[in-house]
Amino acid sequence: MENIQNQQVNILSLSLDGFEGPIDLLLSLARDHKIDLTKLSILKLAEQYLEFLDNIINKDIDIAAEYLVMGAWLAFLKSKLLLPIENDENLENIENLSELLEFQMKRLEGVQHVSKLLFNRHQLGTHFFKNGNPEVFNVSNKFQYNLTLYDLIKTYGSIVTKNEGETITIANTKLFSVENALIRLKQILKDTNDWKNLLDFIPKNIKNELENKSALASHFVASLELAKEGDVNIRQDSFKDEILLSSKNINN
Amino acid sequence: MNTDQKNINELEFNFKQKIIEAFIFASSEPVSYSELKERVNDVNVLDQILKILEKEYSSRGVNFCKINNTYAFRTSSEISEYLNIEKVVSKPLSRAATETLSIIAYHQPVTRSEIENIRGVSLSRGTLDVLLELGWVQPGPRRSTPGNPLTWKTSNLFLDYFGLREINELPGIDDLKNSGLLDKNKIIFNDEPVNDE
Amino acid sequence: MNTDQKNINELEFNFKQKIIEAFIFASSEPVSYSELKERVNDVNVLDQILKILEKEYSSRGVNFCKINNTYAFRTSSEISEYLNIEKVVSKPLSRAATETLSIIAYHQPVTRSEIENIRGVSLSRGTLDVLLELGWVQPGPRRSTPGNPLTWKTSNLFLDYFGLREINELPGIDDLKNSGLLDKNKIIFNDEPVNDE
Repeated sequence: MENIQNQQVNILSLSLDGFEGPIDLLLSLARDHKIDLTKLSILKLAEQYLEFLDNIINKDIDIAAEYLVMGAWLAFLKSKLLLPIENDENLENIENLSELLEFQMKRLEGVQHVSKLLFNRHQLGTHFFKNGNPEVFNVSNKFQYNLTLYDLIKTYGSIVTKNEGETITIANTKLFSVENALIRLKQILKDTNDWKNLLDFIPKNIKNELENKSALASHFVASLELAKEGDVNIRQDSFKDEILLSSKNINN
Repeated sequence: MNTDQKNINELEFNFKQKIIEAFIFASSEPVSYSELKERVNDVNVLDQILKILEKEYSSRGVNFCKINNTYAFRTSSEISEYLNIEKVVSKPLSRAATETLSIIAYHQPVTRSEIENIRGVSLSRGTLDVLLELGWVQPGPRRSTPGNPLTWKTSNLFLDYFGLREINELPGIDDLKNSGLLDKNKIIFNDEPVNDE
Repeated sequence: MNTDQKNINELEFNFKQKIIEAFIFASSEPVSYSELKERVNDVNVLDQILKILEKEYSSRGVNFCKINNTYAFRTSSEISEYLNIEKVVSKPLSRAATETLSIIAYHQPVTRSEIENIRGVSLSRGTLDVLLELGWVQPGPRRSTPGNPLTWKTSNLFLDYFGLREINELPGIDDLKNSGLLDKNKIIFNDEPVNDE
C-alpha cells in the first residue's frame, strides 16, 4: 500500500502544472485513492496533500503560493483533528471547516462534471447548422453594422490605455543566479566523495531552456569561484571533455 | 361571424404566419420576440403562430427552435452525423476557460471573485476575455454588495451554440441544484473580496 | 412487400428527405443536383424527395426553389414584396465611430469637445451622424457651463442591441483590466508567454 501511494505521488509530482489550483489537486488525490467524497476522511486527505507538497518542495521550490497556503491550512486542520478535543465549540469549528472543504471539493467536482456534459452536447456549426445562405429583410437602411459588445469594450480599453501612457514592466526572468548556484554546489559537494560531472549539479526539473542555460553558466561560474577560494578542485582532461568537480578535502 | 369574414381572418392569419416564418427562416441568427412583434402587432396571434411553426417543423430536417426569447431555424440534430457539412474547426478551449464557462452558466449571475472561489484559483488574464470574444458570456447586473462588483452571465449565443432553449435545460443542472452545490453563500478560501489591481 | 418492410422503407425515405432538406438549408450556396445525388444514391428516391419538398413548401412563407440545376430555399415572392428584401451589406463600424460610441457609453453625458479631448482628434461631422442614424446615441441635457454645450448619451436601443439592461452593466476599467482586455503593461525581456498575472 505504502509503495503504491509513493508511486502515485511521484506520478503526480511530475505534472503540478496540470492542476488548476489546490482544490483541484485535493480532488484528484481523493479520486486517485478512490476516496468517496461523501465519506471523506479529511485527516487522510490532509496527510496526502502534505506528503505530496513535501515531495514537490524537494524538487521544485518555486511552487505557487496558493498551494502552500492550502498546505498550511490543512496542516493546521490536521493538528486540530489529532489533538484531543477540549470543548464542544472547538469540535464544532473543526467539523464546520471539514464540511466546507468537502463542499468546495464536491462543488468543483460538480463543475467539472457538467463541463463535460456541456461540451458533449451537439454544437452549432459542428452537429447542427444555421441557414447557410441567409436573406435579410431590411426596412430602412441598406447597411447593417456588426459591432459586438466585445469590440466596443475593447475599443474603449485601448483609448484608456493610450491616454494613461505606457508603463513598461520588466518581466520576472527566471534566470538561475550565481548566488543560488554557489549555495547549491557547496551543499552537494559536502556529501560528495568523488569526481562529479558539472552537468550533474544542474537541477533536473528546469523546463525553460533559457533558464536551463543560465543554470549551466551560473554553476560554471560558481565552480570557478569556489576553486579560487580553494574549496573545490576542477578537472577537465581534454578539450570538450567533461568538466569534473570534487571537494577539496579528497585528494585523488 | 359569417363565413366570408371567417375566411378573410384565416387568410390574414396565414399571411402573417408566412411573414413570421420567412422572417425567421431567412435569417441565420436568432430573431428576438420584440422584432417579431413589430411585424405582427397582435401578441396573441404571434404566440399562436410561433406555436404552430414549432409543431409543423418538429418532424422536419429543419426545426423551429426557441432560444430564450429568440427564435431560429436550425437543422435537426438527429441527422447530425449524416450532414457532412464542412465544419469550422475551432480551437478547443483551455480547461480554465471551459470550467469558467460552466461556472458562469450554472451559477449565473456570478462575480469574478465567486468564480475564483469555486475553482480555488485566481482567474488568469485572458480567460474571461476568450469567452467574451466568443460572445458566450456578457456582463450582468452589478451586485449590491460593497464595491458593486460586476456579475457575468451567459448570452443567447451561448444557448444557441449548445442547442439549449433556456438555462434550465443545462445538462445536470437539477442534480447540482438538488445537492445544494449552487449555494453561493458557502465560502471557505479567498473569502475576502479579491483585491483587484 | 409486407407491412414491416414497408414501414422500414418509409422511415428510411423520411430520413433521407430530412438530410436533403437540412443540407440545402445549411449550405451557403444553392446546391447542385449532382451534389445531392452523392447523399442519396438512388436517383429515383432523390427525384421523389425533391418533388415532395417543392410541394410541401409551396404554400409556406419559404419556398423550395429550383434555380437552373440547383436547389435552394427562398422567401416566397408574395412575402418578399411585402417585406422588402435586400441582400444587406454588413459592414464594420468605422474606427472613429466605434471609439466615439465607446466614449459616449462610458462618459455619458458627454459633450462633443470632451469626446475630442479624450480621443485626441477632432470629431468629424459624419461620425456622430452615423451613430445618430443607428439610433444608438441621443442628445442629453445641456451643460450649465459657458455656451451651454449639448451633451450626448446612449439610447435604449443601444442597451437592447448590446443586451444590457442598464448602462452600469458595462464592465468598468477594473473589470477590463482583470479580463485581460486592457493590456496596458508592455512586458519586456520575456522568453516565454506569461500565463498568469
